[in-house]
Amino acid sequence: MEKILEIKNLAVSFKTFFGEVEAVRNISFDVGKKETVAVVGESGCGKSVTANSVMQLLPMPPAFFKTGEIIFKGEDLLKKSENEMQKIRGNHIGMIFQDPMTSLNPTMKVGSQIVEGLVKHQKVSREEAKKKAIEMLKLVSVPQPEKRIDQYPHEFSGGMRQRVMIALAMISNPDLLIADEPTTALDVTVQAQILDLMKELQDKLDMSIILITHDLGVVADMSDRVVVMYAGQIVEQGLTEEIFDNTSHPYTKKLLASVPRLDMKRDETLVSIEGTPPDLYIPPKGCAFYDRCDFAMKVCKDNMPEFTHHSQTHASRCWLSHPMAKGVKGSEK
Amino acid sequence: MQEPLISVKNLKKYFEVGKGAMLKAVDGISFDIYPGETFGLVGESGCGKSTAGRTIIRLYDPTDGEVIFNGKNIFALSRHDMAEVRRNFQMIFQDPYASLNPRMTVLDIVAEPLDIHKICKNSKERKERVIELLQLVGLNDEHAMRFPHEFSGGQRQRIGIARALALNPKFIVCDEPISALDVSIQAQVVNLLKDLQSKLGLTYMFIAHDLSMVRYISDRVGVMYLGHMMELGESEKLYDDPLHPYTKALLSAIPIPEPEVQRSKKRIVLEGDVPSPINPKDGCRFVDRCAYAIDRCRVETPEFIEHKPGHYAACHRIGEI
Amino acid sequence: MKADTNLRPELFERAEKDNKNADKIKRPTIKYWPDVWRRLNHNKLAMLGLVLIILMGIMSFLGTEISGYTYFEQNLSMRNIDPGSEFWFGSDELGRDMFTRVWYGARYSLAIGIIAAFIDFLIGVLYGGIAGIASRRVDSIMMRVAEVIYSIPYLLIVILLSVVLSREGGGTSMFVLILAMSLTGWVPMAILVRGQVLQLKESEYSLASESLGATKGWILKKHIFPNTLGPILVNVTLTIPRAIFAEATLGFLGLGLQAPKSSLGTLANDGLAGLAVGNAYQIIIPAILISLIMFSFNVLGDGLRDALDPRLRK
Amino acid sequence: MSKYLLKRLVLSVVTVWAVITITFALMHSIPGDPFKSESKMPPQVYQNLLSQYGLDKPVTEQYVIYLGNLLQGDLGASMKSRVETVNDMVERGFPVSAQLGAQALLIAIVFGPALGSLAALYQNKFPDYLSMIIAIIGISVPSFIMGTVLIQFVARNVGFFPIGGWGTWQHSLLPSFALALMPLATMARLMRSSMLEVLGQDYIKTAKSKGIKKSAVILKHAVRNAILPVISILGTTISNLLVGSFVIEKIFGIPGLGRFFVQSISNRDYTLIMGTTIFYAIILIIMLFIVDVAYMFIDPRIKLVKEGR
Repeated sequence: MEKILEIKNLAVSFKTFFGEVEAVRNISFDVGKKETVAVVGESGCGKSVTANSVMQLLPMPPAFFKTGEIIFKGEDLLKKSENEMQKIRGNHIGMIFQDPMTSLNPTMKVGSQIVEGLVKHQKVSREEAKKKAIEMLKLVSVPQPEKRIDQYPHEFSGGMRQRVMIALAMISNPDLLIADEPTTALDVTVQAQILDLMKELQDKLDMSIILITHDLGVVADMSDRVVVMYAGQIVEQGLTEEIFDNTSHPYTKKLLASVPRLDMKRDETLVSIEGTPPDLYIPPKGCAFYDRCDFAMKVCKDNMPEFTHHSQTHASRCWLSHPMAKGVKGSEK
Repeated sequence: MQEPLISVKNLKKYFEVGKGAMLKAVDGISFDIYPGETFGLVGESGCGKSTAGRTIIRLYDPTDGEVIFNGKNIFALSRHDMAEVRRNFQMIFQDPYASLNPRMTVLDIVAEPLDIHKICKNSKERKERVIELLQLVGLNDEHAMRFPHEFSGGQRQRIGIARALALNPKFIVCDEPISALDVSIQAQVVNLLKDLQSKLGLTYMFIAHDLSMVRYISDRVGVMYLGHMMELGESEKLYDDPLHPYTKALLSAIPIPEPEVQRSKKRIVLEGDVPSPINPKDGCRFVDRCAYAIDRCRVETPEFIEHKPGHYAACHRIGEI
Repeated sequence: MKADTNLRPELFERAEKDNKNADKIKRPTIKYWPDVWRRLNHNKLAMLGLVLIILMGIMSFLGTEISGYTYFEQNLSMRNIDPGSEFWFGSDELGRDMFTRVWYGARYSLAIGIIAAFIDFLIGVLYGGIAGIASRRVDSIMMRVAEVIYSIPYLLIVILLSVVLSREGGGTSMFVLILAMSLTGWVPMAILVRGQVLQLKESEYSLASESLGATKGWILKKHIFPNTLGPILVNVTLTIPRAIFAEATLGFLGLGLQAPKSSLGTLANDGLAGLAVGNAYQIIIPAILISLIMFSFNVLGDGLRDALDPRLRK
Repeated sequence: MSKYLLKRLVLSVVTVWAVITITFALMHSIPGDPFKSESKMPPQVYQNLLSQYGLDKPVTEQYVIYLGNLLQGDLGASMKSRVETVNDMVERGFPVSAQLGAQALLIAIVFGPALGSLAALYQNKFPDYLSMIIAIIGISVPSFIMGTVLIQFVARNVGFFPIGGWGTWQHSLLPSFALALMPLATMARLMRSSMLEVLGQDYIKTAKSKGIKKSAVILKHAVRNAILPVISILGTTISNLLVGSFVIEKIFGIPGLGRFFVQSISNRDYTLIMGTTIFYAIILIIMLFIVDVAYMFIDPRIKLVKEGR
C-alpha cells in the first residue's frame, strides 16, 4: 500500500522546571493511503503529543524534538520551516480536537472560522468562500447551513460543534485527517453520528485518518490498524483484528480485559491494572509496564525489549515473545 | 417479595432559569431500590440522572414527590430527623479532583463525617477509624497526612469512597464515579465498589453514561431521557431485550470492542441532539428523535407501565414495534 | 537483537515483586501555606517588595526618632537647606527636618492604607459573604446596591466627603479620610468574596460535606472560608496601595491631613511649591517613597496571586 | 438583548439619582449656611442672598427645585463667582478636560494592550521584561509625580514641549502622557495575563491547525478574545482618568474643568462642587453605559451570560 505518512524514531521531550520529561520515546509507525490508524492508550501515554507533533502544534519551548523524522508524502515535516508548515496545515493535513466546546473561537462567526483556512490556502473570493462554507455544513449534515454560518459557536450544541470542526478540518480536502479524541466529550448517540460521518467522508474524499482515542469500542469500529502506546512508547501494533483477536502484549491484553462487554456475565470479574503508569521524568530503563505486569520476568526490569514480529503487520515489544522465554507463564498465546 | 429499601415516588425537581423558564431536570420518576442491590441509572448528559441522585438524598430540595425510607417520607422529615436518616445515605462524586477539599489532609477529609456527627470521643479513636477506612479501600496510614493533590485520580476516588463509608451507611449514590478515570483505573474502582458491597452489604445507586459499565455493575437499570424514566428492568433483560425505542438506539450506539461484532452490527442512528430540558412540551420526551413516533406521542405522555414482570417502559407503541 | 549476548536463561524467570507497591507515594508531603511561601520565595520581585515593606514599616517608626528633630519643630533660620549632614533629606520652607517629616508622613500613609484596606476587608467579606450564602433574591438586590455604589466614582465621593467633613481652611482628619475611602472601597472585595462563595458553595467538596450531613455553618467554616483566604489576601495586598494612592492624591489636591501633620501626599503637595523655587528634593523624596510603597505592595500582591494560583499547583 | 439594555439603563438612571441625592444631602449637612462666614453682612443683604439661592425654603423643597433644575440642564450657580454659573464653567472647562482625557485614553488603549500582548507573546524574554518594567513604573508612580517629573526633566530641557498651559497640540502631549501612564500600565498587565490564558486555549490550536499566518492567529483569534477583559475595565479606567485629570490640570496649569473643581474645593464653593460633581457623575455613568453596550456587541456570548444562567 502507498504510504502517506511515515513516522520514524520520533522522540519528543518537554523541558520542565524539574527536568526533561520524555513524552514520546522513539516511536515508528506509518499510515497508508485511505487507511485509518488508531493510536490507543491511557492519558499521558504520549498519543496526543504524537498527533500534535505531526502538525507541529506543540508549544516550543517547552517541547522539543530529540530525534526522528515525520515523512509526509515523501518530505520530512520536521525539516520544514514554519512558513512551509503553514502551507501543509489545514491544506494537506486537517485536525479535529477533543473538546468541541472549547476548540472554536467564541467571538468569531462559524462560517468565517470554517473558511479561514481555505481563504489562505486557495485564495478564494468572499463569495466563493461563503458558498463553500454552506456546502461544507451541508456535507456534515448541519441543518439550515445558510442561517448557521452567521451564528456564533455558543449557539451550537456539542455534537453540532464537532460537525463544524470536521467541516473546518476537511474544507481543503486534506489527504490526512488527525482526529484527537474526537468523540470523548460527546454522548454515545452523538458519538455514533460523528463516527458514521467520519467514515462516510473518508469514503467520499479518499483520505487517511489518524484516530487518537482511549475507547477500544471506537477503535474496533473505525480503524484498519492499531498502534497501542504506553509510557511514550509503542508496545504493540498490528491490524485491528490482530490486536483484538491475537493480542500479544500483556498491557494490551489487560486493557482489553478491563473493559466490560455487553455479553459479559455479571459474575465475571473485570481485570484491573494495579497502580499507575511510570513517571516520565525518569523513564524506566527496562520495560515500562514492568511494575504493573503480571508476567514480569527478571529480564524485564532493566532491559528494554525489542519488537518481535508476529506477522508482516503485527509486532509487539515484550520479552515474553523472546525464544528464551518459552515455557514461562504468560508466554503462551 | 422483598421490601424495597428506598421507594422513589413521582420525584420532580425543577430549576427556575429566568422568568417563566423552568428547567425540568427530573419530571416525575418512580422506582424502588431493594436492599443489597445495585440500581443503575443511565442516560445522556442533561437527562437528569445526577439531579435525581442528588435529590433522592435531599442534597437538592425536591419540587414534588416522595422518597420512602424505613416507612417514612424523608422529604417530610424535620432537619433534626433528617440528620439521623442522612447517616444512612452517602454519595460518591464524579470528579475526584473537585470533590476533595484541597486544603484538608486525607485524615481530615475521611474524618469529616465523623466530626460532623461527633462520633469519635478523642483524636486517637478518630485516627484509628480513619486508618481502618483507608485500609478498607486499599490505602494505608502513610497516606493519612497527605493532601489530595498528591494522589492520582483513582487513589482520590478511593479516598472519596472511604469518606462515604465512614458512617456505615446503608445506601450510597455513586454519581458517575468512574467517568473521569482512565480505562485501566475504572476497573480498579468498580471492583472495589463490588467488593465493598458484598463485604458490607451496601445498596448502590450507580449513575453513569457508560452503558457497558452500568450493565456490568447493576442488578437493575433505569434509562432516563430528558427528566423522564423511559425504561426500567433487570439489567441483563433490559440489555438483551430492550423495549423502548430510545433504549434500543442507545444500546446500538455503544461501540463494542470487538471488530467483527462492531462492524457487522446494524446501528440505529438517532437524528439530532438531546433537546433542551427548559419548558419541555407535553407528550413523549423522545418524540422528536423517535423513528416510530405517531401523532399520539406528541399529545399524550406515555405511562410508565410494567410490560413484562419487573420490566417497565413508557411508550405507546410497545408491542407494535 | 543486539542485546542477546548478555541474556542468560535465569533472567527469564518470574520476577519476584508484587504490584501492591503501586500506591506508594515517593515525594514528601507539602502543606499548603508552606508551599505558597516557597513559591513566593522563588519570586525575587515579590520578595523585594516584602523586604521593602518591612523596611519602610520599621523606618516609619524609627525614622522619626533617630534624626534628633520632630516633625513639627520649625526653625525659620534653617529654611530650604539642601540634603546633607545637617538635614539628611534637607529641610522644608519652614525649616522643618524633611527626614523626620517624610517618615512621619510614611507612617500616616501606611496607616491609612492598611486601616482602609482592613475596613474594606471587613465590610467586603461580610457583605459579599452574606450575598453569597443568601437566597438568590436577596443576593440579587445586594449586588444591585453594590453595583450602584461602585459606579459612583470612588475618588469623587472621597473628595466630596472630605470637603464636607473637614473644617474650613483646615485639613482633613485621618478618620475622615479612611471613612471616605471605605465608603465605596469595600465593593470590589464584596464582589470578589461573593463570587468565591458562590463558586465554592457549588463545589463538589461542599456538596460532599452537605451530603454527609454538615450544616451551612460547618461548610462555611471548613470548606468555603479556608479556600477564599488566598484571593482575599491578594485583594487586601492590592487594596493597600490603592488607598495610599487615593490618600496621596487627596493630599496633593489640598485635602490631606492638617499641618503640621503630614502624609506623603501633603508633603508632595508642599514640595510642588518648593519645586517652583528650585528645591526639587522637597518633592522628589516623598515622590520616591510613595512610588516605592506602591511598587512594593503591587509586586507583593502579584507575587502572592501567582503563588496562590491553583493552576500552578500540581 | 433590549431587555438587558433597558435594565442597564434603569440602573444607570438610579445611579445618577443616587449620586445627586447623596451629593445634595452631603452639601446640606454642613452646619450653618455658606454665607454665615462672610462677616458682618447686613441682615437685609443676608436675607436677600438666602432667598436668591432659595436657601430660605425647607430642605425638601430645595431638593425638589434642584432636581427640577437639573432636569432642565441647569447645574446651579456658583456661590463665590457671582457672574459665572456652573454651566458656564462646564462649557468653558469641559472641552479642554475632555480633549485631555480622550487623548490619554487613546494612548492607553493603543499602547496598553499592545505592550501586554507583546509581553505575553514573548513571555520571559526581553520584550516581556521591558513591558512589565514600564507597567510596574506605571502603576507605582502616581500621576502627580509623573507630571512633575515630566515638567522638570523633559519640558525644561526640551524646548519642544511647553512647560504648562494649554493651547497648541504640543501643550497637550506631556499631560496626556502623564495621565495615560497608569491606565496604560493597568491595561498592559491585564492584557498580558488575559493573553497568556487565551494563547493556551484550544481554539488557538484550531486556528493554527488551519495553517493561517501567525499574525492572523494572534490578531484575529488571540487578541480579539484577550481584549475582552480589558474592555470590561474601561469604565473604571475612565473614572480614574477623570480624577487623574484634576491632578494633571493642577500641575500643568491647564484651564480645564478639573482645575475649576479643585479650586472650588479650596474655596469651599459648595454649589460649584455640587454642580461639578453631578456633572462628572453623569458623564461617567453615560460612559459606563456605553462601555457596557459596546462590550455586549463585541462579545457574542454576553446575552447568554447576563440573561440566562
